[in-house]
Amino acid sequence: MARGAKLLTLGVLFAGLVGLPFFLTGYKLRFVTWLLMWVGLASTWNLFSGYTGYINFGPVAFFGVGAYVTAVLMVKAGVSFFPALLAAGVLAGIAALLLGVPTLRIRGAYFAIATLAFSEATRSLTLNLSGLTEGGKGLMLPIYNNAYFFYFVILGLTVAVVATVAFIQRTRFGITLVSIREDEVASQVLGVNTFLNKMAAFGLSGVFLALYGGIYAYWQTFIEPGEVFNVLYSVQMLVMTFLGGSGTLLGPIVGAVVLGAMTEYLWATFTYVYLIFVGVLIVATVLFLPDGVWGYCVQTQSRRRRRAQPAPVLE
Amino acid sequence: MLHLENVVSGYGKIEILHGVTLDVRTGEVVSIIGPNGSGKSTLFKTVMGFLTPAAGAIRFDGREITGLPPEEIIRRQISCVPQGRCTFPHMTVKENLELGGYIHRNRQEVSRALEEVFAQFPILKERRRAVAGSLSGGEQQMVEMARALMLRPKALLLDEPLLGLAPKVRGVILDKVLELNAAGGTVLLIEQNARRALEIAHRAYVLELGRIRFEGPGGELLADKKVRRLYIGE
Amino acid sequence: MDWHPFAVAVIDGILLGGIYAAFSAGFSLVFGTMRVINLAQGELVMLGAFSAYWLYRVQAIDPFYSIPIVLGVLFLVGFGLQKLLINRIIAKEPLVSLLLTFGISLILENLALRLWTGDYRTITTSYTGSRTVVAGVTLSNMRVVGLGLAMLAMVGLFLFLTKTKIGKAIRATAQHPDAARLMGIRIHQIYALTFGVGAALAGLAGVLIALIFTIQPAMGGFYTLMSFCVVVLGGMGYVPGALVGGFVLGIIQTTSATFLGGHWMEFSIFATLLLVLLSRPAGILGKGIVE
Amino acid sequence: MAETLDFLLPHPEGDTQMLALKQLTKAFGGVRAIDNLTVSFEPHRVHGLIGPNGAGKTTLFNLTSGTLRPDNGEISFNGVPITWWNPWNIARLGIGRTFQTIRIFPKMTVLQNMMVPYGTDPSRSVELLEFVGLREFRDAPARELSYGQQKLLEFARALVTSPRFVLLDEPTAGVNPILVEKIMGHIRNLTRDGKTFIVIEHDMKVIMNLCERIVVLHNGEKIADGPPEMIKTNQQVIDAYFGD
Repeated sequence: MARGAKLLTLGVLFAGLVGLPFFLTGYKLRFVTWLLMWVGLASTWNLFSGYTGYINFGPVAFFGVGAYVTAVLMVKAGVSFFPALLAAGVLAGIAALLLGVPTLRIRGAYFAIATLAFSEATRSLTLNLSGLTEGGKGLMLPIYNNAYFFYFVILGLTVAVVATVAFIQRTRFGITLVSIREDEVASQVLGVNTFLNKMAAFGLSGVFLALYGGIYAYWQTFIEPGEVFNVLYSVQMLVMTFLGGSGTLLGPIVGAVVLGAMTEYLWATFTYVYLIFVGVLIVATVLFLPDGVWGYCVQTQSRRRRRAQPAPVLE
Repeated sequence: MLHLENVVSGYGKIEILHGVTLDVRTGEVVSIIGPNGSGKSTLFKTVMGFLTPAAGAIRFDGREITGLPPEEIIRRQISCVPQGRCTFPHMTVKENLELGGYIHRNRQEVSRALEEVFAQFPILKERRRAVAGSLSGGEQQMVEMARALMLRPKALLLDEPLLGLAPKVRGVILDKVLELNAAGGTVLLIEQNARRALEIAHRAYVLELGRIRFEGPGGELLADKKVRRLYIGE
Repeated sequence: MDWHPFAVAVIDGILLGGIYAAFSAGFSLVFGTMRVINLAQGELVMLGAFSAYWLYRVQAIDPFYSIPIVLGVLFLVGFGLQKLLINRIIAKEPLVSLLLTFGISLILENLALRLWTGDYRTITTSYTGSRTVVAGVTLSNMRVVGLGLAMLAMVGLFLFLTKTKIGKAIRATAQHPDAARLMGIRIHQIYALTFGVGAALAGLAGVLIALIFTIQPAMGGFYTLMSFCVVVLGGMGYVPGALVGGFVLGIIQTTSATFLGGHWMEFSIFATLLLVLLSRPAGILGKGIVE
Repeated sequence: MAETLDFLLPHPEGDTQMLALKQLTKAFGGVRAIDNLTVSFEPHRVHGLIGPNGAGKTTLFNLTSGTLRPDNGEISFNGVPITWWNPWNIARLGIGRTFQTIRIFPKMTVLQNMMVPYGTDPSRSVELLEFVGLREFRDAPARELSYGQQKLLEFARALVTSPRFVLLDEPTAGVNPILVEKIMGHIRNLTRDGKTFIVIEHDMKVIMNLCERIVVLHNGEKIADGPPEMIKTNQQVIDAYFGD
């Protein structure tokens, strides 16, 4: 696509997203807001795991921390929303860096299990620090009943996340992250400080996840550890990204929209069996579209483009 | 006995063998030499079924084996010693050898083969209870040879069997190859160690950049000025 | 200090640990042989538990007699899953096997919910509540028998892997799949068998769990998490390590519940898991596979 | 251990040692890949590193570039001890390398591969791609190149940041003869411009033509060290490597 056409598409899309809430009400607006949040969460997961190949199996830890820091600051300390959210982001970033130092040395399945253990430990800790978090009873936040507010805050954050990923993809930082996924040792002997790069991406993803968590808490007005630290949320980020195509800008967006819309439809239509369909969908994607929906499109497209050129002369 | 005809093979889109034709007749020792990157390993993997040729045919003992996976090719009684360490490191020498006779249905046949192999490699009999991973490089290489013989193969493929071994051990391994051949065994030897490989071969092929460059009796190639200069470093 | 509660906690932990060891050994065997992290292991435990439950309710088969049937059924389920699905993704990156087995777990769990509803169920037999007092410690007979059976299964697994031809083929495949193929071992068949054995062990643990605890279709996730912990503690892919990991985890669980309170139990487990993973990635015994 | 022939070599800058390995040992499961090895390499030369497979050549590269840690011994570069440094810091010090088994980034394009090295310069990337004849493939995924082309890409990638000291692990294996000549010429030019190379190579033609000094390893030990003419006639080398 030409640059102009691209910008035009982006402009139209953006205008559409800004105007959209005024044509929707109640349930539908909530759904679109929810979908935007998942687009952002999947993109955030992709930002670190999709590009570096380190599978974060516990991203919900940072989401939950963000939710609780925001909630506790608002409820117990009377801080207003945005400062509380900011504090949540900073704290989660620090937590991510502290976790990253020991865990980013281990790879593959071990990293996945370590991050999962971290998220479960954090959930359990939150449950137990009942002086601060009210434990299993959950926390009630000040009620702010303005669907437009949450729509636009989430839209803004998601646009920021996607723009960040798009920007990173164009910089050396992005290339570096991919090189870590493709061959970490080779990257190191080329002078790339892989540790620092992994930490930066991990920390950044932690901050974004926490921001979503904070907004989510205020939006839902009630949170409890079992929900905001739900392992299934972690898995959903992973599944959405993989479904669309990990390590690509549009993959997680496509994946989140497809899976989000599908579960919504299936849930409404076959309330009791929709998770079976989701399971089948995951299995089918893994077996038949290993690069994801978007990844598949990109590949066939580039293959076609290359076929149109004269065949490369091999030595 | 083993016949490759115009075999084209490689990894995915990368073609490494660009049409290789070669023959190994019953009772022969045939060597394939060539520099690193010439496609020797690819050739080995293609014959043993780890890679499927993109074109061409491989026949063994009169039957087509093109495209069969390794576990089926083994059942046609071609045995091999792959490159690098390929013992089962946490199992004993005896267990390793017994696995060499995995395809024999009959227990007695396995123990008979084991007796024979122990007779050929007395040192392995001594060390039969040792865990393979604890053996020296040369001993492990012998375990691999012996394990390959447990199959009672019609032909034996060796992929760089001398790699990383001390000169003395190399001699032992090569002696075993000759012994085997004297007993009527057919051997295909893939080696980078050109001189020795040519010395013991009835016939040899020189592989370069995925194509056969020279072929002929081992001694003749060894005497060839060009081959000496290019592949032996003189 | 009164040692009594501590002794009770440790004994309870050991009794529990045996069962943990059983299903985790299956998980570890599968990981060790084909590097697949089976997120559906807990659902296989659940299937074992429900098989025993239904055999008891519908056919009035005593849970102990149903064990061979459950083992057979779960073996077939595992064999089929591997043959049809998991064999296609062997040797791919870990994310792929995580997703695939997660998809399978989602299907199994929700099929079970659909078939059997979310109700909590228990098997109550004439001997369920029986207890024995040994040296002042009250033991549930069920748990003691459960430990015994779990140990028997572990010994059986050990003998199977070390003494039989198929067992040796499994070990050979785990140690060097390419070399195994060159022995004529049909590794995809071996993988299916291995997964079947892993599933059968989960099934056995399921029966024992059904005899001791309440069961429910969504119970699987917890047991999958527990098998992670056990296997990391014992060393990933090192099957005998599951025994050690199981006991350690059982003891951590019961002692932390006794001394820190039940709500600290989970935290203790996951904090230990994280610490072990970071300080001794090869497990307490140092014999696990490290990438 | 064989006599060391260091004293026969001309030393253009006194006995400056650029890279010095001192009593280096590295074992894998009991087998010593590098066994108490002491050897040094001086600037502005092409050194050949030869020896049978398994002699420890690649292990030496891995230890020097920091991807492996020695069990014992020291490595210093221009007097700086780098034994325990991270690979990236060693690379930034000016030591570049290639791998025997090609390690390009398969899903990245050829040009992106050239953009990974720290301190890379886009215009120089294109220049080098032009040189190795890969410019027209710059936007193709690297995995779609042929074996020889991938080898060339790795060569170009190692040079894009102009390292002072380059370790090349079989740079010409699988590359066609015309390009081999070209690569050799390039290495010579770069040496004239002040760079230093260690080349692992099995192709004796390349080694003998290119290297001013050859180090022969066998079972992790240095068995000979000297100019090509000397190595060719060294009986121990003939036994261990050429002959046998």
